[in-house]
Amino acid sequence: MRREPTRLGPELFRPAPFDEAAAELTGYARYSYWRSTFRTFLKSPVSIFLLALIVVLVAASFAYPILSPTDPNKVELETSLWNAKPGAGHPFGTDGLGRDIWARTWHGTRTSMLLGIVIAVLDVGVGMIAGALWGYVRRLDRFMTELYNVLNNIPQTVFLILLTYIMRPGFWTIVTALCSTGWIGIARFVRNKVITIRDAEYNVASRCLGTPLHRMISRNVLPYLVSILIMEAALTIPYSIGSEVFLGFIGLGLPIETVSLGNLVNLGKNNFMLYPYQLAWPTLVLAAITVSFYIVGNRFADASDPRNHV
Amino acid sequence: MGSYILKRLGQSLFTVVIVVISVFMLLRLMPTTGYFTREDYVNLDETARTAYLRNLGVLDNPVVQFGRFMGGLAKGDLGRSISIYPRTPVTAVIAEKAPYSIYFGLVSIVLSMAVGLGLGVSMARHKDGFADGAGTVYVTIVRAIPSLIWLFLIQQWVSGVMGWPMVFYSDRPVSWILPLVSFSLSGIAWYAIWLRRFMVDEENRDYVKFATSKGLSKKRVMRSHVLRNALVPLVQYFPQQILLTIAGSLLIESIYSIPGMGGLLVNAIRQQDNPLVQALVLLYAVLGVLGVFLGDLLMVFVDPRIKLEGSSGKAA
Amino acid sequence: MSGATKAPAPGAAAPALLEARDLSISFSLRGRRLNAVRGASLSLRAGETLAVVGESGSGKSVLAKSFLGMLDKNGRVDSGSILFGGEDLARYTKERQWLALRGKRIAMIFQDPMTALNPLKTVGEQIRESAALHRGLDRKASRLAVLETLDRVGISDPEGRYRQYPHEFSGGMRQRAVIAAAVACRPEVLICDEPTTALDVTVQAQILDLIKSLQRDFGMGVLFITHDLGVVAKVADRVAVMYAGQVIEEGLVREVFYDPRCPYTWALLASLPQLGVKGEELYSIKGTPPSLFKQIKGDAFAPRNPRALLVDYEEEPPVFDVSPTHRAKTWLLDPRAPRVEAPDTIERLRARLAAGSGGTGGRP
Amino acid sequence: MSGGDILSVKNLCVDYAVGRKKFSAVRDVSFEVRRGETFSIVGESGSGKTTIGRAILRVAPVTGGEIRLLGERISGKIPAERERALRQKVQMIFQDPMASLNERAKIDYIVSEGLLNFGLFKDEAERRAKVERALREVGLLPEFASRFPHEFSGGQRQRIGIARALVMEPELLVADEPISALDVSIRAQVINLLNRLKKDRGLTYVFIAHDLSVVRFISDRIAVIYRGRIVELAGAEELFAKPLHPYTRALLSAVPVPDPEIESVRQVVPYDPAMHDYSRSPARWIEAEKEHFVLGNDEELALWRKA
Repeated sequence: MRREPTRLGPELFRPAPFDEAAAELTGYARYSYWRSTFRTFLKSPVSIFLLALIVVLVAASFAYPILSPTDPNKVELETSLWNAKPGAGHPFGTDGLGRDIWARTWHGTRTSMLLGIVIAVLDVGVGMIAGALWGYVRRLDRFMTELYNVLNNIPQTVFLILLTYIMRPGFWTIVTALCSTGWIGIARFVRNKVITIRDAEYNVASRCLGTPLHRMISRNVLPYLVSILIMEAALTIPYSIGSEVFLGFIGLGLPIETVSLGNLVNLGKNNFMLYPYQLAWPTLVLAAITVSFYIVGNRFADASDPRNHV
Repeated sequence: MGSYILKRLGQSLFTVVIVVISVFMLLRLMPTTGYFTREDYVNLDETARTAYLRNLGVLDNPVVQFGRFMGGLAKGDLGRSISIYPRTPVTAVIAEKAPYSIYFGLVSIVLSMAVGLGLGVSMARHKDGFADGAGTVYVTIVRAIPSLIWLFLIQQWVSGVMGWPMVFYSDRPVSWILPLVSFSLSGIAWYAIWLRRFMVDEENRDYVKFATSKGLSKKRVMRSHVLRNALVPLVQYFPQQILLTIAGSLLIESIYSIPGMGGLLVNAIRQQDNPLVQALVLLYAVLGVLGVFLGDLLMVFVDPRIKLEGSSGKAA
Repeated sequence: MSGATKAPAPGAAAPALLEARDLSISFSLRGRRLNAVRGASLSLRAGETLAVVGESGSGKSVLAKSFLGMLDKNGRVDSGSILFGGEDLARYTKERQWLALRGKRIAMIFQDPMTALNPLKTVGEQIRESAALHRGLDRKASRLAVLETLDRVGISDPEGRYRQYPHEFSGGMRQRAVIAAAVACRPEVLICDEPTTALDVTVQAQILDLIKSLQRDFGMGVLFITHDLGVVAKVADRVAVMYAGQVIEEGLVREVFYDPRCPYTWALLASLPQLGVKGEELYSIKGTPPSLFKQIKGDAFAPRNPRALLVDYEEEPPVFDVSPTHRAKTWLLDPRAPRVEAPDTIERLRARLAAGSGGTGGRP
Repeated sequence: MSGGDILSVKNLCVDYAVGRKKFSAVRDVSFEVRRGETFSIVGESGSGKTTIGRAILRVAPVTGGEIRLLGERISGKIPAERERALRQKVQMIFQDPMASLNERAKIDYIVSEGLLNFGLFKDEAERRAKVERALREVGLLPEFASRFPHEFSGGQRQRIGIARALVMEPELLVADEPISALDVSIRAQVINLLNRLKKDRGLTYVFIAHDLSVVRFISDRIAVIYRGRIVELAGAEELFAKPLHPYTRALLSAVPVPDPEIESVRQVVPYDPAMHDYSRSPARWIEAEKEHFVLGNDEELALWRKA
């Protein structure tokens, strides 16, 4: 030993009082799943920054159209005001008809965000319910599995094109087309998760205690799915926004008169050689949104994995 | 094993039948304008249009139409194009376009696999290192930003900087470079990110620790255990990836005016050429189903565990 | 009873084959340090089986992994040494250095045979891998060596089994295959990390017999990690008891079972239902092991020990030699310590020693 | 059925479908459990012992035979009222303390789950008091109620699991390998706790285990199960003193004893099920000694008795 034991007086060699409760406390560590998830998530400055960026962009895209009187569709009759460079009055410049790109960008962002959020909520909501039923109700399994096989076998893009081609172009067309395939993937995921949870020992314990189904789902299953669903929602948003851009390009997007990021990008693209800023600004905002959601979704998925907690 | 393959084959056929029926039914909902060339539509009056449609058979009972459609399908007849290549059989149009898509697809598959799998391996080997970071940035950009945007920017900038033509000319090889690179970029990201994920998953397994304890070098453990096992779940998706890649990319073929199937579909949609859209959608869907089927089939050979499961009917 | 010693010298019978001296290992977990092993010392001699006993979190598996340089990425050896073949393994920095040892001179068997084998490679191929690597055999020769090893570990029809995949093996057979892969190169040291915990008792007995007979034949030193004292009694020549990252008692199996000196060892033995009297309360240890994230003052077991002395809360006890082959880390062996009665069970066990054929380190 | 039986299992069969194949987990199992005793079922993994426990609690499907609790049938279709009574009278303790607690719920909810299900409290204060009492009874601090399972060690978690069952004030506890996943130093805590509860509350246990040494310490009677069939049933000491069935003997011989002296001379006896020849004289459930049953035919029994 490093230290001479003689330093210790004989008075120490007496029985010590024993406290049973203290013995119970020796091993304990404070832990809460959600606290750890958020602590892990917020540890990275990149995550905080991107999350803040999302909040700012969402707030701006919803606040701007309310606060500003500028009409994104107002056409200038004066040709000198067409294709104006960014400057005072028009921070992002104007397009070929003199429409203010700054205003159009925020209106477009709002449309695209709304699209993304609506699709994410529908996908995740329907997917969650369908997945929970699929996992719990054994009789549904066969039918749902076949449905999944059929839908999963067809490339999503093809499905998207077919549906948007048949229906009239519009916001709800895109929502319908994207959701009609999007939900089943989530449902499948939820179903697999539900099946493993369903047979987990703590669920058997609940069944032994006579816990009713609704409480089993709300207390035993859903809390385990929340993090996955948040992640799915976060990743569905950039995908939906991207799909709108793609559909706009092949001519199946939102009507031209609707201001959306997809339409702005497709319009800006046509004049890119002469007026690059008409593409640049909407694109930057668009990329900021999709990249932020993508990274935040992935980081959240990492943070919510209990293996990454202490 | 044989019974498993038969069962999967049956499933795929079932899916194809469902797909054919749905595509057919859905396309009955298409705007009937899609059956006219533009000048015809303008020139004809309402009764003439109806007569024309009746003549085409579009107004018949759907069941009759479906029978006729299936009859045609059996003979390899998918109808005739209307607005883009008036009165040309759809099959002939596709046959003319297919080689371009297949050529670009094949080359890009080789490129994406070589680069993507290599990138994935080095990302997994040097997890949290430079390669991993750089790879992640690349993958994030490619996957998060809508592909139209970066495809367009590459076309504009790189062709400007390098002085290459902005569109495809079949007789100028230098104009093939950008489409090929574009074709491969998202493939590379796909292979890299999934291989990395599967490899990282495998690395934490007990058998890897045991292999290490046997004295195998990290390199060898990575190659003969981790990489090998990580490729197995990926292999399942190879056939579908390959088939859909050689079927052409809608965006790239359109942007670079490559006369392939992807660009054809975009044009067909823009010009509302119903028979062409119908045929192409059907083709893509069938390729998708075929890809999944081949993927499952491949798994039987790659994963020895499947055979047993398959025989007890658990594989689905 | 001798006083505190400076160097861990567990008996002079034979030179140590593998020895850990004052080894400390820690892991960084989200900015905190977990001191998994805190100055542990033990030694393994050629041809013997040393059982390392301890509960989960006592650091026994971590210790074993450090002998093969297989700590997880966030773990490191902070201090101390691992002596093997005249070298200090704790100083190894390069993978190449470890490759000369792993599987060739020191091999390891893992707990769960269901996951230790690569599911996508044939069993034979996985054993051949190490045989070919370390013994420099060509394909044909290494295959023959594998067939021979398979036969030796009790797998019938080696030819047919060679070509099969792990999922075609039962749990016991898989563990035999794992053992075959580990001993294929005749290592000097075989580390067994709870090799039978995942198996049924009847299979467990067979596997333990197999390990024992392989050890006899190959003259290996076996480091056997387990929490099951029944298994220890069956396989061990000597025992090292671990608690909270330290070896608190080490000695011949008879010494530790029949004349344990540390309160934790007492408690461990006394709490076994096999040694209890039916209808009476079992001796039980209160509470749970300490968190190794925190600095531990004094004796780590003190808060759970009703017989603890005041000094146990103040100062970590030194190691005392009980006999040339028996060491214990407890203040109770200090000359100043009062006489503390062991639980009844321990007294019964001691009586057994007195009545029995007589071990080496009897009571003074 | 004697008056002292709390539970009786008759010709119980449980089949599972694996793919298209049928797998019999439990075949034709019968036994009675007397009030106040610890009845143990011992077998290896896959022997069906866990399934029997789960069938009693209606969480495994019963394909044949019946189970009665205090004379009333509790297997198959039963009225909701009886199911409710069953949930209160019979509770279960699980093997893996890491898996048997809902990680996302606080201890307070976990322990009071059964109370909530059946509204077994007047007001919030009573519920809290019940939770607190249950926690104290298993040697835990009441303040633990506001924490999550993750913060506890295996032994503490197992005691939380016991508290969750106790709060229902059951008469019969089915304990499915309650200590096999615990550390050695923790096992005694749980064994003592179970024994104390038995004494204080007059609880009856169906104790499912693979470890004969633990079973011997706590059981009154033991049933040995092999591949879904009970092969031998006897009083605990009787079984250890005079094991008849070769499987019981193999099992007894295989369990290592924590005593090096005994271990150095002990021989492991192998068991091969192919040794039975029931083609001429099929196996019966024979009472070989008083209260000591074994599965075999007369010929075999004579042989086993001699050995």
